[in-house]
Amino acid sequence: MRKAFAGLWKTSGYFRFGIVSLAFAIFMIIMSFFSPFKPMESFAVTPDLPPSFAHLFGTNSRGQDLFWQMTFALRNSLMFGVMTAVLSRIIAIWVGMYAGYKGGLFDKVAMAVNDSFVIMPVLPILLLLNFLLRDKMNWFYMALMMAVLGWAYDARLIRAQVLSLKERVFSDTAVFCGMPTRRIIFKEHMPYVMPIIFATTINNLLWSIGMEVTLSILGLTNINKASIGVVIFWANQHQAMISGIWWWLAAPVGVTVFVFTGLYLLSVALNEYIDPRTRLRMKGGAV
Amino acid sequence: MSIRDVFSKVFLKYIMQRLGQCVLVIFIGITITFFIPRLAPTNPVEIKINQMMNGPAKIYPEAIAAFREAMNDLYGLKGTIGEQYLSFWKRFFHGDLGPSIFAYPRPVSELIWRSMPWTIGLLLSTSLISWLIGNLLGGLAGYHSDKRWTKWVELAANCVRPIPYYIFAFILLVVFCFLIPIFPTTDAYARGLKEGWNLQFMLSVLYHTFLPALSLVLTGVGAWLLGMRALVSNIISEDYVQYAEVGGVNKKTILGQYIMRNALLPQITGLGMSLGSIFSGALITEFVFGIPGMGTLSYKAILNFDYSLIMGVSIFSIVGVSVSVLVVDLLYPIFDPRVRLN
Amino acid sequence: MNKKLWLVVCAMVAFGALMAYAEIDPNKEVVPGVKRGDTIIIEDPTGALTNPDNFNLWTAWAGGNGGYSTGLQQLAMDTLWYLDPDSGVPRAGVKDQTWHNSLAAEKPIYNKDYTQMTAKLKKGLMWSDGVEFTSTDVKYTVEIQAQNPTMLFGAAFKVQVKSVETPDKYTVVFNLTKPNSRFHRNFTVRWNACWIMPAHVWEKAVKTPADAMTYTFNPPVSIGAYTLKDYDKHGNWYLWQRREDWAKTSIADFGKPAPKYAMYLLDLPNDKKVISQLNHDLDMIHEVTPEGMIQLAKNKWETNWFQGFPFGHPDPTLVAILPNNAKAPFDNVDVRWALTLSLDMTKMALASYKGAVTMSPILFPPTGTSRKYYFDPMQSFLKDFTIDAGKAGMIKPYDTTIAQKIADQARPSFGDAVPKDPEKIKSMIGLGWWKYDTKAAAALLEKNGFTLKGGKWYKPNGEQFKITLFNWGPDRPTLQRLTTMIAELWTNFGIETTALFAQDNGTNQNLGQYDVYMGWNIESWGGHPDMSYFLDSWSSDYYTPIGETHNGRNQIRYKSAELDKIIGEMFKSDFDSQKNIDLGLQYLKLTTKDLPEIPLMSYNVFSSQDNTYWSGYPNFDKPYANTVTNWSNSRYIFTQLKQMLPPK
Amino acid sequence: MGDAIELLSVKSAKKSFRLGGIFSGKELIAVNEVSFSLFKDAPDIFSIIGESGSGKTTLSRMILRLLLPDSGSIALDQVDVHSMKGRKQVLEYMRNVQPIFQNPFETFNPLNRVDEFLFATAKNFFPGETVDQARERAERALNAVGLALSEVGGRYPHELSGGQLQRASVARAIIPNPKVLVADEPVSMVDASLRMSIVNLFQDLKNKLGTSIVYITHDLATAYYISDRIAIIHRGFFVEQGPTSAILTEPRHPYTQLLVESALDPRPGSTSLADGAAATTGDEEFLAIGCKFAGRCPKAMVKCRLSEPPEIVDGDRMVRCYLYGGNDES
Amino acid sequence: MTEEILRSTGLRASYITHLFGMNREVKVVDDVSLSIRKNEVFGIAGESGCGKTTLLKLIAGFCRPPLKVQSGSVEFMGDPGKPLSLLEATDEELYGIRWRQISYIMQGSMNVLNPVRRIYKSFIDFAYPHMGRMAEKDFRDSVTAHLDKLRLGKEVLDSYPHELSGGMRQRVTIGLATICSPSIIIADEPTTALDVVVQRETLGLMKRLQRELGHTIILVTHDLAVHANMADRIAIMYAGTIAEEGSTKDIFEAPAHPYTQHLIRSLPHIGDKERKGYLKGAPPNLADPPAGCRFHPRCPIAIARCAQEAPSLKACSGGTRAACFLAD
Repeated sequence: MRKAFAGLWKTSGYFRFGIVSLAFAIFMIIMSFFSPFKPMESFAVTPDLPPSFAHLFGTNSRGQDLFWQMTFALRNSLMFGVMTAVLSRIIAIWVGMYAGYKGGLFDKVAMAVNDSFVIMPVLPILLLLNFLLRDKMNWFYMALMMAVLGWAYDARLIRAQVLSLKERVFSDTAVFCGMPTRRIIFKEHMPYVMPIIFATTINNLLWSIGMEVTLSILGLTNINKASIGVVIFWANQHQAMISGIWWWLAAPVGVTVFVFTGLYLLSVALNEYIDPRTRLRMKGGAV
Repeated sequence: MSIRDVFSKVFLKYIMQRLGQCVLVIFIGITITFFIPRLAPTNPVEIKINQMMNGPAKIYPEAIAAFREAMNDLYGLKGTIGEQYLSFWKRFFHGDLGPSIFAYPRPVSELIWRSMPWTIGLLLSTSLISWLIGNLLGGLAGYHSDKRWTKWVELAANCVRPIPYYIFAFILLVVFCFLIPIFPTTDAYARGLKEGWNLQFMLSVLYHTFLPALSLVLTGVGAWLLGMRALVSNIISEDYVQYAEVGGVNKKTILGQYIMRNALLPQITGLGMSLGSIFSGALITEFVFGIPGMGTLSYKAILNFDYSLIMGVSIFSIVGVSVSVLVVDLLYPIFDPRVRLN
Repeated sequence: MNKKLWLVVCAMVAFGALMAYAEIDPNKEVVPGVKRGDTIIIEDPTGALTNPDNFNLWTAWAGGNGGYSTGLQQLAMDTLWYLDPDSGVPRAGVKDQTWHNSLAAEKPIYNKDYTQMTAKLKKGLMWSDGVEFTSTDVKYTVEIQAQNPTMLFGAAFKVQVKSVETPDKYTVVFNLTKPNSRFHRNFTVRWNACWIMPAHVWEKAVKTPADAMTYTFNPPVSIGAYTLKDYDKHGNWYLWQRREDWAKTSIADFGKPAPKYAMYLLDLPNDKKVISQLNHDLDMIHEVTPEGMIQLAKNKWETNWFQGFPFGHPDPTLVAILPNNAKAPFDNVDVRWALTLSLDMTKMALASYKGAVTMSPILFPPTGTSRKYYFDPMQSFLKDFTIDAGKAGMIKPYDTTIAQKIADQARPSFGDAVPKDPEKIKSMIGLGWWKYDTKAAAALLEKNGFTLKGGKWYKPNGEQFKITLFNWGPDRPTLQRLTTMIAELWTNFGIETTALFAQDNGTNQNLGQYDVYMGWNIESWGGHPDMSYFLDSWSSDYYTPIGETHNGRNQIRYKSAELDKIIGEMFKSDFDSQKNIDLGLQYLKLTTKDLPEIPLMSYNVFSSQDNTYWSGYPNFDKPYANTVTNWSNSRYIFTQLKQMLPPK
Repeated sequence: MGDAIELLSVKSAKKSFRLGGIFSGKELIAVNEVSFSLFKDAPDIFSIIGESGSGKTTLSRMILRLLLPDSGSIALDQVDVHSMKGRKQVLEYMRNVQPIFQNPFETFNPLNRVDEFLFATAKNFFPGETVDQARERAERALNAVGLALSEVGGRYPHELSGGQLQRASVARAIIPNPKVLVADEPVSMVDASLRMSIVNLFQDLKNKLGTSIVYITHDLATAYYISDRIAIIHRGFFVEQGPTSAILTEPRHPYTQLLVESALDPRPGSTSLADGAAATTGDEEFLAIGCKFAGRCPKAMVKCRLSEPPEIVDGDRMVRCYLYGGNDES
Repeated sequence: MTEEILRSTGLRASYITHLFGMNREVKVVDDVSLSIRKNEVFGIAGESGCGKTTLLKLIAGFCRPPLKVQSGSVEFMGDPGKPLSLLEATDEELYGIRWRQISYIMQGSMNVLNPVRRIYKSFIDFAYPHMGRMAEKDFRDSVTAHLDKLRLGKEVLDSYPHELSGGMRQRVTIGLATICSPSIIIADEPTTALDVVVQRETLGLMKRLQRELGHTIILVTHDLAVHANMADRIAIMYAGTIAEEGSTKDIFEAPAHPYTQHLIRSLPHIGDKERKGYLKGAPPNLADPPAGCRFHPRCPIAIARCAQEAPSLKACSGGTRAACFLAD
């Protein structure tokens, strides 16, 4: 593990950047627990101050310190993204792997449902559900909703991979070892599906945070709870852009871009690493 | 492939099967979108009444009951949810999506037809452009993976890829409409121009939609580029590419006909998906740049809780994606001769 | 990159730069054939229309869809009387400038028991198609609507009018079903009223009464000084042209409307309207955020209501916290007072308007002529007003120092624009509001059995005291900020408050299943002290229990025999009488004690005008009209404008 | 032999696939009415010889229960594979019938260690046993194939040679003490220097453990080398069947003759490379009516192209060809 | 002795890979010297992973990272007196001899043809540029005629690869490699994936073409039976080195190297039921080959010296040249 880390660090610029931004994200999340202000407390500091040592990201027109606000925003958004990604991964892996491996009626039904979800217009439905459930909406429901809407395509990718794995001889060997289905799926096939799971997890994470931002920009989420989207929403509400308070938008946009790009690059680097082909090559399996 | 082949029984059977699957999926999708809003405790008539009570034109209390009655009737909200569902399909098969609620009495289909050209114009062109540029660059980057510039292109794509498209929209809006105001902020074309297929109008649309298109292309290119690059780097180690290289086949031919041609196959399926999804519009871009497309329409539909319009927009999106996936599936054999046999 | 590609990109950028360069040029065309110097460009906050072809603004749904303030009600429609929310245009020989006999020749004439109203009409007014305006038009307007209760004034006419008679071409007599001294309200514009239809046009198109619902009235035949020239099929803009025979319309009383063309833009998000005005592409902004206002106010060519701080035109509309008076614990006056005393007006003012507020301690908008009639007379009552705050004793909650505090805190953002003269500050920000006294608020709650545990309040039944605070949605940024601040203040006080923003929370409000919402239900004439404009809706006749949908009146579900008496007397007293004002004062005292709503401030509208092409807009010193562009009264502005850059 | 008890019996097994995809689809019968048996207490190496596309892999997959026949039956101890339901019965079947796959590098999951498969097999087929007992079984099986746990233990497939892997694969297969091994081209991917070690191993298994082996291959030389009985499969049909040495030294069916003639003799210059009969041209042969080989058969008669020749049984040999009889009227 | 046409001298090459900071070098060709003569079929035999294919690529002048040549040279004597060093030649020089002088038949006929390109297009891509100023129509005719020799109908030209059977595809690649009548055809496992009948047919066609057109074939396969019937001379490769080299007859009749001996002895054939022995152990991992003679760990007759010193080829009494200290 340590060796792998050192190797990655030495050779992959993506990995370095990814680790730096991940470290930054973790730093921000930790800092949120030491924040001197409540996340959305107004007029705690002088409004509209540009970035300085006292206020790293400046302060906004609502008298909030943007650095501290961003620590909460990033924490909430990432938490939400992770929650969505994990929930939708559970569905996607389960459906994708079982449908692919079992085939038959289960596969047919699962794929009909899957197709229906793939073609559903996600944004309108999300908007609608947010609009309808707004006073009952919380992070968990929202994550659940996004998970239900966001698993289908990934399940399809996983299924396709499992279908090809099923054709491989070692799957037959596993069957003749007397292994139960569960073990074949999770022990024998999982490592090959991992790169897909990993890549789609990051994509799903970014997608769900992006969706949250979209909804927030339209004012359809709980705008009393700090998140990246909510910070942008309030900046727009106060016309930060044309008021010259650029740092109000720069903070969330900059942090988003930095963390998103970092996580993505990290996933690219790691994905290459966890790819079974790479693993084999590193063990000297194939020239 | 002769005509007889095309209409061979098996092919017809395949088409029927694929069509059936498509219809089933559309049916499930539409059913889900029918029930979601109706299971909610809210109802559009009450929202409408409330809007009017809070709005500029106060209605008299005496009129409210009559009002409610009249509107329920007009919007097809009478009867149990089951009856509504049945009557929805009945109307649907007559090609009638009903009147919009918030733009009453304008039919939903008319609203959609009016927004559609904008969305299609913007998204079809940007999807195709970013697909073309992305694949071209991705192909080159994959082929010349040892060159310095490909590393930069790849890095740029990797950095652009995870950034949500509306972030670009915001940045472009600030830079080119406010700091350097060379692009217009409002409207999809110059005021007073009549919509039509003439040069002046087209130029005006082009000019007005340049920034939103750019923001969409920028993000789109990144994703296609990376996909293509990965595909190319796999295909480059295929035997037939290596063989062509050993055989001294012209480099352009190798890149074009051996590498790109094969790498494009999965990308075509991807294009089908992404072309299908354009029917639901690019909400934030439309929102930010004031383009009267499907995204804006669906946002309005939802804010006004306009059942019929929500259904209409969703149906278009669902049918759009399914049909374009179906079309790509059916056309795929043209691109990949192998599928014709297996 | 490819050289050719570069060339294309450069060409596009250059082309863009050429087309959009923001320059002042009266000769450039707004639309083909219409020059910028002849055109006034005005924002209408409606948002893009989904039914842009429908000009029938008598159908209820036209209210949200077909558009009414697209210039249609301002420039093309007219009715019997206008009452200006500000002081009205000065006219030689007219004493009551706020009142304008528009299509009518004189004020409404009631019989003794208020069962009959007679309107005398002006002679020689012409519809834009050349037909003369007569009493037939008025009669048709009333009768067709009475047959269609879902038309805007349908129910009103059906209930209130027994019959309409037209003794001659210029007289209309309304026989009323019961005594009603305020029937003329239906034809008196504050921001709109029942517009008169051209009977000759409608009769042709409307064969059965039901046709009136679907008739689109396109193109609209105008009785105002402008006619429709062009409009956008996407509902983004409307262009109006001055009639050649403008002198044959009621606006001629004030002179010739200056702009030859008027364009209304409907779909401008906040950022874009500021950018547009900075580029001189938008003459009148209806409303912008405080931040946008500050940006615009940096420019010399820009004007606004106060010509500086606090900028905004105070609408005759009272922003208030509307508790559900039928739901515990909001049915308890002590709780309502506790909620009031736990609010810090200074913070609310800063959060919502950056301090540029006009606050009100009583349930009436602090605008127009109201200071004279109500606010000054109420001062001594307010200063002596005491409440029994249990453990905290008898307290006097009124605080007259708040305006000064707000002004001091607003100075960092606005600088010298904030006046230093205390009297001026009071006239701008308000005379006073309620103290921020959380001790007294806590005492009031404790008095009623509430308990404080771990910084959170618990109701007498042991449940935690939580509030869900609704607001009207994202299109009113200042209100949204205010709501957030209130939620924060109450939460800090120990009442966990969640602010919710919805375009509409219709069902909850209609059924009375809500705690508290932010908004307004008190609007005044502005230019007239009469309170009937809103007060009839408070009658307990309209009280509906929770769970039943209310009828658009008495939304807060308040019941008071005393108030019912005041309302009853009001509808039996004369519009312009002193008794009417006395009844108003009685209402104010009653509602201060009972506090069915928590009054906050007027709804200040940051409207901004560009003086480059046109000047002469109304302002605090020349308050001849409301600057708010979607009000029908804004038609007066047209007559007072001066063309600055006539095109060659 | 006819009185012996059948261990594994394949009776008129038939399996068809749809050939082609979207534009032209034809049904082809991959395995057509194939029958043969292995007998209890008479360990036997039964070779099935065929070219690619002859249906031999389909047949092996059917025997392994990875495919179910469309008609006919495959039975183990008189129990039809169709009737087996549930994990318990399937495990019981696999305890008796185990596979050896073609490519030893693909037999084992490249990401898992080889010994894990051995332990898993031991644990799953002898569920009550301890970890040590499972190790012991694995060790015993490895010893039987000439390997030791110390050689294989903890190593990944790529760390072993093809020959070692194929022997490990055999070791895994014999852990449950199966009565039948189904080996589909077990040596075609193994290097020449190691090939004979596998082939010899099969012989040892038969002789020492009494395991019957279904040896599927296209290599006539090794089939001759180890097997007792042989069947030649062509386009789904067994065209010739009988004792190995008899059939390969005196082939009767023209197809068998072609095969024997085509097999390269590894003695310099001993095979004539002069142009022989045309090789097959894809799947068309499958669709032929009558004898599938008629199109290439130098001795084809008219009736060969009209109807399928019957099985002609002569002692312990069977041949499916009109040259050796058959009803002229049919 | 006939004229030499291709020669490699002391060729050493490795695959060098960098992965996450770990560098690996696989010494896949080690000190290989070969001399190939005009008009002969030169067979190279060896097991998988012994460096045959890499050697072929180098001989064809095709060296791409991660493959790297460390020393040695490959010279092509197409133009007498002016040998061309293939590993140092410019792209233009290589382009000049590709297909016209040296063509290549790659392993795995299933995948060497572009799946989305019709067969005729492949002929255009590979061969047409080398046909001088031939009109396209004439070219098509000549391709048709050439394929006819391989018993392929002209409808094949308009087919896609997947529409052909394995044997037809292999014949197409043979046609592709021979259409320009090159001096040398390098064939890498040309019949491995084919069935016996097709294999014999294909080999027959190759042999016939070689006789008719008179080119040199360098034939690589692990199947000694093929060599026995095709090759004039054979080199036996083991773990990146040449173990033995000689005429086919000599190799089969009097193998000198213990590895060769084993290979030849273990070949079964119909009519032979004698039990064959086998070699213990496995070919070495080329990332970490044994010191000395690479065969010594498996060699039944190894002596101490074998573990320290790598033997070089020397002439033996049987007529072959073997790299073994004990060969005579």
